[in-house]
Amino acid sequence: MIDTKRIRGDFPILARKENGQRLVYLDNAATSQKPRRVLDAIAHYYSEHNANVHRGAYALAVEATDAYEAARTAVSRFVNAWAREGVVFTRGTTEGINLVAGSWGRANVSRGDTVVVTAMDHHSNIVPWQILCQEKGATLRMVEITGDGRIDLADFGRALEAKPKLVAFPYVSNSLGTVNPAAQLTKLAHAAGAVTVVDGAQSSPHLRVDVRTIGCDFYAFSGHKMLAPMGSGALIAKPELLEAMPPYHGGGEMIERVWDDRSTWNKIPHKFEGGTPNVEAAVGLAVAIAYLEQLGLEHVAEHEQQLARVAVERLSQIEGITIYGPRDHRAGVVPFTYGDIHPHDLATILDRDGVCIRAGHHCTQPLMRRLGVAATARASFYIYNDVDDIESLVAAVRKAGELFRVLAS
Amino acid sequence: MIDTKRIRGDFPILARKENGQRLVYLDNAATSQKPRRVLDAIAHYYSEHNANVHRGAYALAVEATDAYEAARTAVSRFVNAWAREGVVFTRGTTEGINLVAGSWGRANVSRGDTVVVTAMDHHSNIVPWQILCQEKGATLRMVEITGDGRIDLADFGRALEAKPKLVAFPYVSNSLGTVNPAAQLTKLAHAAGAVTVVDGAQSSPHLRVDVRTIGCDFYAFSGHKMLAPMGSGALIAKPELLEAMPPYHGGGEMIERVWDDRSTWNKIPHKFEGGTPNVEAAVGLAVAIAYLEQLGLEHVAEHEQQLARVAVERLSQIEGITIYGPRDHRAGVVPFTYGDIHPHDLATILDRDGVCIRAGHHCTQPLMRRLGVAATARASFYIYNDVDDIESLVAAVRKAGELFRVLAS
Amino acid sequence: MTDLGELYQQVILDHNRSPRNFKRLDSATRRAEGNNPLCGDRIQLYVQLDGDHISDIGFQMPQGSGCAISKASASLMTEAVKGKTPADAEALFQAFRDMLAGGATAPGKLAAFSGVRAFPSRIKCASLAWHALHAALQNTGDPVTTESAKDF
Amino acid sequence: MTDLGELYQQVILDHNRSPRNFKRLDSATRRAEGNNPLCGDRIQLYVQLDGDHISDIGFQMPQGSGCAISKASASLMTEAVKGKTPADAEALFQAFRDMLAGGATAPGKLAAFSGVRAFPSRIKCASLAWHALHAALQNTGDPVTTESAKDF
Ligand SMILES: Cc1ncc(COP(=O)(O)O)c(C=O)c1O
Ligand SMILES: Cc1ncc(COP(=O)(O)O)c(C=O)c1O
Repeated sequence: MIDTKRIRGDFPILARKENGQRLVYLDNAATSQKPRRVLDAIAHYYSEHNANVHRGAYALAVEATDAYEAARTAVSRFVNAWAREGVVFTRGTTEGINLVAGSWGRANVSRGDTVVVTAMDHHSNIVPWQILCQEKGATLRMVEITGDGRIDLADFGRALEAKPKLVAFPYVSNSLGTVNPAAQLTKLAHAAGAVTVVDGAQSSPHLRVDVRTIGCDFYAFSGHKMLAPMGSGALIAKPELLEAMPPYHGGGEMIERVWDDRSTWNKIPHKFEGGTPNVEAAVGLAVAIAYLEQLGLEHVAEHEQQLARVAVERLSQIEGITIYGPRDHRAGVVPFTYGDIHPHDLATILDRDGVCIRAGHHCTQPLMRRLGVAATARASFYIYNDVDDIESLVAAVRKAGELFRVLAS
Repeated sequence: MIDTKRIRGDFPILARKENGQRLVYLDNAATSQKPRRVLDAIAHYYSEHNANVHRGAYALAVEATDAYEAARTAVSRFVNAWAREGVVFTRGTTEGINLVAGSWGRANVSRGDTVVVTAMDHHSNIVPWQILCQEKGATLRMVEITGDGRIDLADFGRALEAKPKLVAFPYVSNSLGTVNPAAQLTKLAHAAGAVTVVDGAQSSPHLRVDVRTIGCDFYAFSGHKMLAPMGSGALIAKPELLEAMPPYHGGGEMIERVWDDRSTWNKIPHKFEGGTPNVEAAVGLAVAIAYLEQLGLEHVAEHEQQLARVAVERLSQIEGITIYGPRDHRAGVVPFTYGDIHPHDLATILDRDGVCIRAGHHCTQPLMRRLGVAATARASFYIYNDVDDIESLVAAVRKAGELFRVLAS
Repeated sequence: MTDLGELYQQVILDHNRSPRNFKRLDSATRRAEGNNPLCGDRIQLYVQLDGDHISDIGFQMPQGSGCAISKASASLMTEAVKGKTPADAEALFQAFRDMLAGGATAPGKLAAFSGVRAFPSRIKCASLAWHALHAALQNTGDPVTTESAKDF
Repeated sequence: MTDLGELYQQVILDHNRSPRNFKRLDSATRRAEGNNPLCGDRIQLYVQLDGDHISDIGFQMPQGSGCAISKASASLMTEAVKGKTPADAEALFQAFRDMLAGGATAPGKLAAFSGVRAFPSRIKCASLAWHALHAALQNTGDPVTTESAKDF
């Protein structure tokens, strides 16, 4: 099980105060905090092994290259990638999805084609497809959600009737916490002849992911949401798709030979890693993965689901609170509104008690329109959160209610 | 002046041994080492202020946003940008140039147009333009270099006769050390109606850059070559150009409103910063800039030129050494070959004495073809290098000569 | 709790509950839209200019949009500028900005927003309506957003 | 200096200076090109298969391309496989790889490359020619590069 007390000791920032209060960090869906081990790994890398990779004949450069490629192996194992050549390091989920849209999409989507996304997707898994479809004269079809915040399977089926070229969806919704049936959706999309892109930004940090079991074609995630440094992340792809795709960023590392007017490309994954790679990010990601693996992703998922259950239960006891998202199949994300108090005001008031939550559209405006709200407040949990944090959250929410009522009446 | 002894104490990695010898790191054109102050800033950011930026209502998020935006101001001042909205954070030079090619280029270059680069450009300032020209049916024109390793101004003039849409060139060559007359080239290109892209990867670390004095339209540089973390860098652009350009990466942060089928864009520079930004990188870059400003970029440039002069002089005394690049207007980059010893062998042998140099094509294959070599050895200097380092270099090169001669005869 | 009390002063909570001039103005001679892309809040502003003064003014915010600060600020802004000349309104905006930037207190009820200074993340909420007013008076027609890198 | 001496053994320096079978083979029945994109080194390999054995073999490297390790390795490889069947040649390649990976010493003069083990950055130099041979025998026609994430 998860020993939050011990874990909290690993995170230097949790010792800090927020407005004089114990820091109750509940914005983990936005970004996670970093354990000392990751910070030490960054410092150690720069103090012992830093060099540009892949081209140096000296020992330092070999060490940096080894560290970088070892991180690739770690990521490959972490998600059970098809092959380690199918792991492309990126800055994060957004870049991974844009890479697929810009390379695979531009090469394969044409006028009259359809691309499918869902109404619960994050802007990062919508806007790249909008841009692609506008450029190509293709149609973007947005699958509706059910009243309780799941992908509407009937509408998903209808969307597949257009034989889309590509289907994109989130494994876990950052706004609702919904855990989607990724393997089932992928199977249906494949049966319709589509290539599938799974947005893993909210799944990789929180549950055991196996891309081969999902069976998708592309899977993108961000390191910064899973204890790793900002600027880390990866796109996982079937190698044969990467082989056939045109490059994305032109530059150093990704070429085989450069003529004056044309070039040939390096092998995958290097073909997609133009420019000096962020070795620090890869090294930090590998350490973060090791940290999570040591806890066990199954335990991480269970811990967060448990916290979400408690939070839903306790918040529901407050009159005027509305909670969004499904009752079960929910990850550690709890979105809510409280009477007519605007979420932004709620976040400000909670912050005074050291409770950090997010208020807004959470980069899911299409979803907000369907929920009929301009914004929600969102508490999202991670390995260092405990039931005390939920008590602080609930107490601060009650205070906000009092403040608005007491002073306003 | 530059006090290398004191500076060396700021760089933890310089205390390490390379194969039992004092580490003589002479591969600074590939990437620089990091001072403790930058490593401390990274650790401090994650231990005190880490949060996702631009959308949080709580204090931590405000601090992270402030740190990120303060770094933008620091970069803006560092290069004398047209406006701080004209500073787009990128992973590095390669991404910056690809952003211009993918956004400005796709929107403005058409069939029959010409794009001009130079034969001394890095692959990162060639391949993106090759890809663009191939996609658009445009012509890529490569300006020749003179015998002593400068841009051939006569050929540059001829290239401008085609009224190119865009002219790209490096401020400083990473393979030759040539410092190009950037302001003059820009003026000529503008007179021909072209937009100009200056590759600043090798200028920002080493000399005082003022983009307004250069007068170019776009300027890209990498943080990792100037003491900052990997994954840091910026594209500097005239705001009115950025305003008119389509976005690059779709996703969070860069939108204003997202409809089901289309979106409107956030203000610049945010329009070009899709996805969670790398706050750590920006914070580290700002600290690196402060470190360099404290030394004074003029002193940095002088120090490196001095080292280059000494290195050229000392290496020239060895029979069989050929040095490439111009005699003057040279930055701290010294490329050479030694008889028929392959540079790769040279680098291996030098490494055994703790001397780290680069051997290869330095991502400039078109230039290598013109020099008539497959590869060169390259020593490149930075603020922590001193004359002792050059003595180690020269001694190791002599040893290599002996090894190959003695054992081979 | 004292600084929260200074942020959510009685007058602000009151105008949040019952915003004044909360109406569409079909006779408006100037219109502007304001956006705060950070939280998705939006305002529609309607200004009727008669000769050299603002004879009427109204605003709307889409359902559920508009936090207490932005709604109260819009409401108090409309009260403050009604009957004023554009130049006087702009001067008030300047005074309001100065206050948010840490300067002197703005005149009249606008002083209620001095507590916002202690909440940097809320400054854009307080200034949203004023930016829309400025845009309407300049008659640029472009929607304005508070997400500018340089000002608030 | 001892490990440098083990890397640059006399036989390697000798084959670097005077590479054997350093020739274009117009009668070649199989050809392959090898690339080391890390350093830009390239090799052209020509193989003449007669019945079930390699009756002749030659290689070329563009002017200035080919470090001592890659050139000597190509030279010694051609000597080692001439007259052999493709299967025997592939077995030698396997033995050579095993040695570079830290296993048993490869037979004959190929043992001279055991010192490469201590120089990870040079392993791809030593294996370049062998990869080209493998490609020629497989007759894939594709240029091979050593820049594979998975093997050397
Ligand atoms: C002149 C020049 N341009 C561009 C680059 C590419 O920079 P980066 O790899 O940091 O994107 C480099 C360095 O690798 C360089 O030296
Ligand atoms: C579901 C989802 N997809 C995509 C993203 C984008 O990730 P990033 O900003 O790290 O690129 C996020 C987080 O911001 C997310 O929650």
